[in-house]
Amino acid sequence: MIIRLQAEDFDPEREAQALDVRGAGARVSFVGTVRDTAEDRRIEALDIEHYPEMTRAELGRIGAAVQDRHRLLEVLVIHRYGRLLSHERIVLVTVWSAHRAQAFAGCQAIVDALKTRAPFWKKEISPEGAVWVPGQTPQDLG
Amino acid sequence: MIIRLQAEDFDPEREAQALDVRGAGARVSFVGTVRDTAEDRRIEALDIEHYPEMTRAELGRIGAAVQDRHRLLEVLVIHRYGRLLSHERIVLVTVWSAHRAQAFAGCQAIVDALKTRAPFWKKEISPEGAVWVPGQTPQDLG
Amino acid sequence: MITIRCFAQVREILGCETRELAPSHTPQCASDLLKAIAGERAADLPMPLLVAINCEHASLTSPVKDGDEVAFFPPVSGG
Amino acid sequence: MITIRCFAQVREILGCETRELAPSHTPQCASDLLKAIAGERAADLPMPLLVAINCEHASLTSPVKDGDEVAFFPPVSGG
Repeated sequence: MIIRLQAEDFDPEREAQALDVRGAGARVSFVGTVRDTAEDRRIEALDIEHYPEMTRAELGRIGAAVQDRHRLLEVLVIHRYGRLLSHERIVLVTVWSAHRAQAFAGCQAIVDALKTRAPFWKKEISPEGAVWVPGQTPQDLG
Repeated sequence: MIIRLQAEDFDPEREAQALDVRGAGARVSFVGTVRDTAEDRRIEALDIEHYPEMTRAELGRIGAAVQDRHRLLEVLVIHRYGRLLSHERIVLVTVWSAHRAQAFAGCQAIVDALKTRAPFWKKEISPEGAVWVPGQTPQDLG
Repeated sequence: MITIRCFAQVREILGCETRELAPSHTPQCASDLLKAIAGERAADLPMPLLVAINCEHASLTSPVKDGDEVAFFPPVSGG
Repeated sequence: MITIRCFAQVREILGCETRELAPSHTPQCASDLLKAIAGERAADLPMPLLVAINCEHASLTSPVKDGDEVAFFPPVSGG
């Protein structure tokens, strides 16, 4: 399992190729990007704040649990922080498995867990000002 | 919607980047590759036969139906045919949408439909000989 | 004329890739064409056998007419 | 000492990024620390307020002890 937190952009295919996972018949990737509009506001940028030590620990826990549950052969998560302009990549989640159903379920489970458990906070910068994006709460805390 | 059938390999990221889809916050990709083993047989290659005119028509119908149902902003499908060695890429399905749930559901629906509706047939080449891979039947035909 | 195309095991078993048949004067369905080209070897064909007419999934009981392209093949495995 | 860290709106509202507090001699939970650093501004904080202890999700009623790192932040939006 590879977890990376970084300010810089990444090339999703190069990162996936670098892993060279044997025995995998299916690979599913999610790439999240900064949208250019949100409820009719034009988004110029996103400021992403995070809690580095916890982010790393939490992504590791999420990845390990999902890898085990969905029998994934490998998991790669890259998440950026700092100021990102619209259309820039924010996050990459790529998973490998023998069969496609596991790969889809595993990738989606990691992305869903990121949304509700990983300590990132986003502020949308638009011409009208800066607005915090409403966040989510870990399901197990109600 | 872009549908391509080709013998040559492809670069998933370059193909996706070439489309430059505006307004998308989420992109989900499926890459299917030739496995190196199947039920303990070592797979050396896969011979993929298809029905070109119908494949093109059927992929177009699948893509259009799923794009509409899951509100996808764009759909890209590249499927190879001919002889592919183990670990080679077979197929790429990439979809773009505003939100992640649509992107995951749409990508998986296209991949599932490919399995049951697209007229491809695979023969696995192993040291013990060549074996046709059992196929699937379109659900609506029972 | 009706064009008949066979793929995968159907092509191998019947030794036939493409064939043209004149339409009959009575209504025909896909299975009539199959009997005409397969004869006794129909019993060797993989089941279920899938049918497409003019590049769309159809069934053995679907009617066929002059100018149609009718294809016979085993279950598919795309992706 | 107990290290307290605040993120996002909590950091902005309390004007506090990191703070060290001496542990009390009586049992403490996370909400006791919050009261100590927020005072009356606790009412201005976004709800629900999330808590992590030593980089794991916890709750306002979770016990804290000397050496812990306790973080307060609003709901998250990763991915």
